[in-house]
Amino acid sequence: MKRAKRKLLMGTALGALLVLVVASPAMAQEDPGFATQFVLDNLWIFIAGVLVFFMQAGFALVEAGLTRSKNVANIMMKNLMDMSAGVLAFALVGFAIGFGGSELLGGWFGWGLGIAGVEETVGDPLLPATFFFFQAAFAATAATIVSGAMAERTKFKSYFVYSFFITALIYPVVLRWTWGGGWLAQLEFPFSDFAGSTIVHATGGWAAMMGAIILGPRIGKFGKDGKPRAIPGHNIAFVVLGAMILFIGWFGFNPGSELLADEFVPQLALKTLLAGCAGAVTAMIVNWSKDGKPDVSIAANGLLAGLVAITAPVGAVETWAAIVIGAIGGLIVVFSVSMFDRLKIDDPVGAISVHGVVGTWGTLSIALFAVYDDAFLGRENAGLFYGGGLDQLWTQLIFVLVHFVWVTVAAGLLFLAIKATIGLRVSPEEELAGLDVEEHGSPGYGHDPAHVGSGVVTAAFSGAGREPVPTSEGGNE
Amino acid sequence: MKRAKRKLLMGTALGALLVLVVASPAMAQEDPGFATQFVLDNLWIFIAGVLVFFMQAGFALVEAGLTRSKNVANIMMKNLMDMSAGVLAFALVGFAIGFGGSELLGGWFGWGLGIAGVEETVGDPLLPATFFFFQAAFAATAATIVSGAMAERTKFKSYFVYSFFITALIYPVVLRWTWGGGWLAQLEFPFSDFAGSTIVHATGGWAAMMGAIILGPRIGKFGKDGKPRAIPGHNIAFVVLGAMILFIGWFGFNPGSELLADEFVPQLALKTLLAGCAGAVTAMIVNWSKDGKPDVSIAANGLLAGLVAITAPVGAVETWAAIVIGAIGGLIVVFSVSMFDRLKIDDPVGAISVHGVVGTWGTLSIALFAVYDDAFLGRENAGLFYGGGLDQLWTQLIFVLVHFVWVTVAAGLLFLAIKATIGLRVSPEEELAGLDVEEHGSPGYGHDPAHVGSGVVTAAFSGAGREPVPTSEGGNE
Amino acid sequence: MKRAKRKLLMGTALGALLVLVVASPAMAQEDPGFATQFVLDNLWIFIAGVLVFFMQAGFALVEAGLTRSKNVANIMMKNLMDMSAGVLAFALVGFAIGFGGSELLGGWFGWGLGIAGVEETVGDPLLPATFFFFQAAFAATAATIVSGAMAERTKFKSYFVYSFFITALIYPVVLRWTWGGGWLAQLEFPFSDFAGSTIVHATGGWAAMMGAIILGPRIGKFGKDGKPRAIPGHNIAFVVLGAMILFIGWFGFNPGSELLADEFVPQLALKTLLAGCAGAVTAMIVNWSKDGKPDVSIAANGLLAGLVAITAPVGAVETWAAIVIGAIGGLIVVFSVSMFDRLKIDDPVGAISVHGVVGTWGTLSIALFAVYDDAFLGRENAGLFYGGGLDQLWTQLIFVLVHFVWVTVAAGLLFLAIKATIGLRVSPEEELAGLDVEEHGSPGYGHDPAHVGSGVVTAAFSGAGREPVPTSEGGNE
Amino acid sequence: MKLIIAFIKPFKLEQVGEALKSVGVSGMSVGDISGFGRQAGQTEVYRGAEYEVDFVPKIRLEVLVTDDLASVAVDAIEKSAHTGEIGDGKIIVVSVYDAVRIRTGERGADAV
Amino acid sequence: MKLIIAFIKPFKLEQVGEALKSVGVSGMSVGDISGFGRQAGQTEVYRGAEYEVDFVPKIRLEVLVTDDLASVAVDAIEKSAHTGEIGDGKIIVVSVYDAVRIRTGERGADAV
Amino acid sequence: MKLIIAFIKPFKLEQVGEALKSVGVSGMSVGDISGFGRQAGQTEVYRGAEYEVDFVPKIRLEVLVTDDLASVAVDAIEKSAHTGEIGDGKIIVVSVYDAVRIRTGERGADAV
Ligand SMILES: Nc1ncnc2c1ncn2[C@@H]1O[C@H](COP(=O)(O)OP(=O)(O)O)[C@@H](O)[C@H]1O
Ligand SMILES: Nc1ncnc2c1ncn2[C@@H]1O[C@H](COP(=O)(O)OP(=O)(O)O)[C@@H](O)[C@H]1O
Ligand SMILES: Nc1ncnc2c1ncn2[C@@H]1O[C@H](COP(=O)(O)OP(=O)(O)O)[C@@H](O)[C@H]1O
Repeated sequence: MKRAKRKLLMGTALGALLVLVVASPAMAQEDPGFATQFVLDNLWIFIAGVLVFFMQAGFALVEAGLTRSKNVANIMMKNLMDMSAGVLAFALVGFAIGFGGSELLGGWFGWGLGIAGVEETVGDPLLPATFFFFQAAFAATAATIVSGAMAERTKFKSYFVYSFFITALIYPVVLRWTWGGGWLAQLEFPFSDFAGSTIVHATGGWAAMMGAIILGPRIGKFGKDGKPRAIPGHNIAFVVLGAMILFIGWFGFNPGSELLADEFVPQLALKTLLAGCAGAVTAMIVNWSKDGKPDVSIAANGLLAGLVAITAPVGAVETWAAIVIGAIGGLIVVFSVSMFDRLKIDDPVGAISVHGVVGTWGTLSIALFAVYDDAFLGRENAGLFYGGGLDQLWTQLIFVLVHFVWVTVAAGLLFLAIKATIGLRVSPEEELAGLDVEEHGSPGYGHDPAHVGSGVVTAAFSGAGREPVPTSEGGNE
Repeated sequence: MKRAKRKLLMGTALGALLVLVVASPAMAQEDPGFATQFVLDNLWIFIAGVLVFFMQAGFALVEAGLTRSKNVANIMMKNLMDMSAGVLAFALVGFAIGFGGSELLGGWFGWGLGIAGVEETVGDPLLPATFFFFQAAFAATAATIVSGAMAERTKFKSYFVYSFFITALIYPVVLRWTWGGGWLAQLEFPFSDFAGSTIVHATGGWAAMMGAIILGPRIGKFGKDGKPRAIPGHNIAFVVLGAMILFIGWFGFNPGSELLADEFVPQLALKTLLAGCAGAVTAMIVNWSKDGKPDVSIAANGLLAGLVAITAPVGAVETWAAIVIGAIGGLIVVFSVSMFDRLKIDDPVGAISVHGVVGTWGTLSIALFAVYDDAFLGRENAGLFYGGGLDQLWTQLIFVLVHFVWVTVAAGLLFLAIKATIGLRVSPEEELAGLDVEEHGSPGYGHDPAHVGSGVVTAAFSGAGREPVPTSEGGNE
Repeated sequence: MKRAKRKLLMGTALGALLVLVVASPAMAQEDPGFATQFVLDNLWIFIAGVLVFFMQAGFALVEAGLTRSKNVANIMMKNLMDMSAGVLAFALVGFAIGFGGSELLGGWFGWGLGIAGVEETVGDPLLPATFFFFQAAFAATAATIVSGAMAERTKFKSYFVYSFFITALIYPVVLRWTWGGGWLAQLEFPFSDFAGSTIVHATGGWAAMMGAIILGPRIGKFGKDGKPRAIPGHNIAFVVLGAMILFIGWFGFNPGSELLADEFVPQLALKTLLAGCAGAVTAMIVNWSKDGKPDVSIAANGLLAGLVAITAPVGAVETWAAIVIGAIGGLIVVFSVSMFDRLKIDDPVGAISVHGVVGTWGTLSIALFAVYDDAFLGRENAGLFYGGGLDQLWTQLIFVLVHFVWVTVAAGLLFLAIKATIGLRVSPEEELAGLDVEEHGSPGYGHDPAHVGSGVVTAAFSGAGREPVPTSEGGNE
Repeated sequence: MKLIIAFIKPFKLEQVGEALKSVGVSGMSVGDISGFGRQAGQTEVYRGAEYEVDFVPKIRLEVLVTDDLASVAVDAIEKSAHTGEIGDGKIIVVSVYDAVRIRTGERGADAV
Repeated sequence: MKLIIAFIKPFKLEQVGEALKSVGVSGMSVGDISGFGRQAGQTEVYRGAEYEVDFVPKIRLEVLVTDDLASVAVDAIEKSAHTGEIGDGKIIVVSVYDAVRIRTGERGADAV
Repeated sequence: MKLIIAFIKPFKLEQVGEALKSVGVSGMSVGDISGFGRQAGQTEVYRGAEYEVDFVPKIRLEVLVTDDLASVAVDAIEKSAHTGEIGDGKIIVVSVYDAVRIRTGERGADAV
């Protein structure tokens, strides 16, 4: 198969290539056939990027739906802002760290992307603008995953700060080591992660885990006996709608990671589709047997688990394997969600399980099922089941381990630093009352002031101020 | 017009072609211009497929919005699962039945798609992966239509079983007879249904009708006097959002059915647009005159009716005719919804009217308005209004009749079989309480346990168990 | 840069070209490379149009979320209908007015688009069908903007009438003067507005302003002391979801306005992305400093403001400038929303600020930051900051002023005419009760009739009729 | 006059309303409440964790009646709301000091 | 002490609140209820089918007052909630046995 | 028998429920209300405009008790709902004329 070349190209040499491109304008424009292919490559990756940005809406809805109505405005705001601030942070520094001019010491490319470089109109195959657009969508994804696990108790200001650093620093370092052509790409048997089961999803997932641990669980999540108590989400319709939007976005995420418009794109889409469906069905069945009833949000998690699982191996494996990998992802997520409950790590949306645990599974599955030469593998039949031995397994294990250590340590330090300075968690009173009013000024679901008393009654019955300070003062007549 | 050739190709010879393709790898790859066109064809149909999958979210929202909040989780789950299970069922058996290697007795193509065949990277014009992806999206659509008409009273398990069989069997047989090149395509004047007014929508619609009949109406839908009583939907915002998402998805559904990227695509889109808009405006005006006020969900039904109506004739008719066909669709839907109410067939979302009745209208409209040679017609001016006589009308009538008989009989038997074994309908108690808790464990709109008593109050006031068995036991102190 | 040529072409000569195209069929079809580029151009602009149509869902959600639940069905209906009726109105007359055969007196192209013309399959570069599809999506956008500012108090019938006229007349005249190649395009230094900050957004924005003024504020919006009172929106989740959908749609709106598939598309997307993000972050920070807390809906407005601001200059400015322009848009919107509150113009969603005020800023920003020759500019370095002097500033000022006068006068007369005839505003009783029931027959959020009394209780306790007429009649036993 | 307050099972509201009407009661006021008592709430499962819903949804009725109607009305409620299962609810009768019909200003029994 | 219970039209709440305050009442508790009575609900149309909404939304007020304030408070409510149309609602006055202000533990009239 | 009506801070419900149970109360009925009183509502900001939320959300309890349990139950509520801050709420005790348990038809103290 000839795909290997293209992806390798992207992998090891991308930084250098981009630098090259900036230096040498105008090529490729002569032959009309070639020019159209060039435009098509760029157009498709841009559209794929749009699909990935659409996932932001999906993440927002899943999180909002799985939490309580008193925090809904805060949750939507976090999701809006981790995207907005994240894209800017990635443009200013993250992109340069991730993909800057490789070996060349001083030759960083991409610092302050806003200011220079992306205005070139040539590239091979992708324009700097296209490549950045797509990568920025990925960066925003990594950032937003964390939000869900930290929901309902994190100060907005602190979340905003965290969000900046993950897209400016933590995620870009992972990029540098991997897709940026760094050391993990230069091992004898290089790492393989086609669209980012680990690079994107597990980055979000493990950072989410550190956030959830350092924050502690929501008030009431664990009984006095230590047993997990359910805190039902307020809108399952949002959860499933969000999951469906994520599903749609994934057709940009995975097939777009081909970074070209070629004949492999529909196959990547097909394997993504089947893995997601297998994940949903498996999670439902397993959960049904385990708990007696098929939980809707677990099925939605299963869909996402199937999609996360196939994200890394989608290029390297056969179609039947995609179904198996997705199904196992769906199986894992059911038990993982319960496990984190038992570990007293409170993750309202299952982000750690879906993105961290299953992302790791997806990455490792390459070592078992890889048959095609794709995404840095450098050879066919690398998977254990195809006679490839254990070489790739060691690499994948090193990869996920190093990644785990980096992300947990970096995110851990970041959260601890925030905790020690501006504080990470809202007060118990605010948590009980909901974050919407205290953090953002008014409730997410406002009531009609014309309905229960409209304004003047206030004047009539209340003193000037607010509830605030305890007072020992007596009767009120 | 040269379109005819391309579509015919797809129609009669597709199965054979695919088989051919699988056997003879690597053609078409030399000429860069041609190669780019090949990639573009496949990329576009893949993107169209994504748009069609997005319709799943639209169907889910329309159904959820038009029903009661106590069933919202169940409804979202059904929509998630008819897609997930449906795609797998179609991959495993449905696709083979629908499009397998035609005449060749043993030469089925597509059994267990997951296991073989779709990994080829050549095809003319579509890769097996692309074609399957697009067709799977259609199969999921046919399945999901049924959900709405059976809402608020169907056991989840039974729905899941039904859902498997419609995508594995009932819909694929329709495919085989039509787009699969079967007998309806081999008549002297072959059937015509460009994108599936009948093949997809009426399959869903008539199966929905059988489901609604066999289930019986929701408790409270008909008064003691037999008069229909309104059971208002709980969220009209969801309904319109869903309809708008469906509208967007239809730009994959209809133009994507061209199965190529060519210069007809934008025209198909334009006719789809105008028919949908005409359907919405007409339904609103008719409903306004009829009932005194313009009902929002009827207008949304009108938009969908316009779109369903134009789905079959979109390639064969002129632009003005598209407006007329859509408008008539909008007119029909208003009266059809009231008719099924009077017939005591309880269809909470109007699925039978929108997809069954209007789908049939759209299919028949070809016999009146067809001017271009498209979608199996094999000649220009086939429509009655263009001097084509009644030939096409007989064919279209045979087509919709045979289709109606097959779907109602097959779906009827299926539902009766389910009813006789695992049961089709939930208990009246469950129906009154809502399906969310009994079927899925917890309500779709959870309340904050911190709000009204949080857990411990239970321990204080309640015995260990649940409400269940009647007891004659006395006082409680 | 070679872009200038292409856009100019579109600008001044489009009408003529289209006429030409209609007359001379079949060119461009020989060379396969060229043919593919032709299909790609049309396919991309069609897809961009689909993205723009998707914005309708975004507008609907933002408006629904920022208003009260008792009007939600009415708001969704308005948004459904301004699109449906708007597209038909634009097809019947608007398109002809906007783009009809220019100088040629009788040679209008496009009257009753439904009947003729768009069925041609050639064009350079766009097919008539493609061009109309894209322009219809823009027309629907202009219409829908108005809805938000007039929310919660406008008669549905009147809104429907208004909606027809803005897409049939007011907006098309703006088109004619500008993109249609009219006098503003023929100035020595022609106007510049790449994707419609003024042409589309400010048309909606200023018409919205006239609507809000002529209607007057909602009951309760201003206290007896004249101070603005908050009327909180009922669903911030809808607001942010809507804003995210609009954000996604903008990647059709701006890059699609290139009207070709070329290498500039991803750059247009990138500048759109960065401006939007900068708008959101800036609005949040400014609002946070100003009011002490970061309001979620203001941040969403900021995202949209950044996007509106970059809509005109996106082709002409550098990437860093896009960030600056978007950020200033975000800054403006915060103060503008408060300003209209102080002016007692009640705009529940901030439409006047986002689309009118910021749209004007975006248009003027070209005069400061333009460096590339794009969108009618006819020269490089036209911006003040690039040594271009004040020439372009005068043009842009004339442009926004003339536009402001035309839209406010035309929309003002239209609203006054409606007010004088069928009336513009609902009764105070209806406004207090909510528009859903009175205008559309039933509430947007229906309650389960099985929950609080189901039907028969009525019969038991109430007389035959409704509340209606005051009665002096006594006791009720 | 008496004020009758009753906590009943929600699906019984229709029947109770009819029963009251048939004995000559002319109006009532109805609200949603959460009831705690012998009847336990449901056990639900959410994402693998069981939880007790500690209350049972009930309907709260208030009926103002004249003294002579009181016992008939109580009987009517009792009979129509009865299922015999745990959780049928309670009826509480309170003496009323005075009553006013706002529309007419009638006081006492005339106000009912 | 007396407990005044009133069912009023929702849009009258503001005026009733002001009226009560002006006669010296210091607090009240307010809830939503569905009222059944002489005033019929609305006829709505949904997807072509008419249906009666059988109840009318009302506001339920509870006001605890000292005996001497009771009749003034009742008058204040009566006047401010009055429109003269069907459905203006009722005021019910009940004698209170005891009252407590939780914050201070004050009992009886001091608790009001 | 007595009917105890209490308006308390929502987050105190759990503790009040436990306290009542511990003194032998076997059930209660709970609803949401909006309280107006000395404790002012919150000032919120929405799109740059400040507004007062004029009411404070409270929980309304109704507990039917036998006469002998009444004062213990009131004390239990008072203690468990107490924070000492403005807005702790009120307890109102009303004499009950009669009570019925619908399931069994028991009347009077047996119905409690
Ligand atoms: N002591 C009480 N005070 C107030 N309400 C009560 C009391 N006991 C029960 N209730 C109400 O009556 C409902 C039914 O009571 P429960 O003890 O469950 O069954 P039963 O009525 O069969 O004895 C409860 O849900 C609650 O609303
Ligand atoms: N007997 C009653 N018991 C309790 N509430 C009543 C009674 N009669 C009327 N109400 C309440 O008063 C409201 C108004 O009563 P209605 O009979 O409609 O008009 P009016 O107050 O003009 O007589 C009702 O909606 C209901 O809430
Ligand atoms: N006169 C009253 N009648 C009825 N309810 C009252 C009355 N006064 C206060 N309440 C209720 O008690 C709650 C607390 O009262 P408030 O005056 O704020 O504080 P405190 O209980 O500390 O005096 C109020 O929110 C209201 O629900």
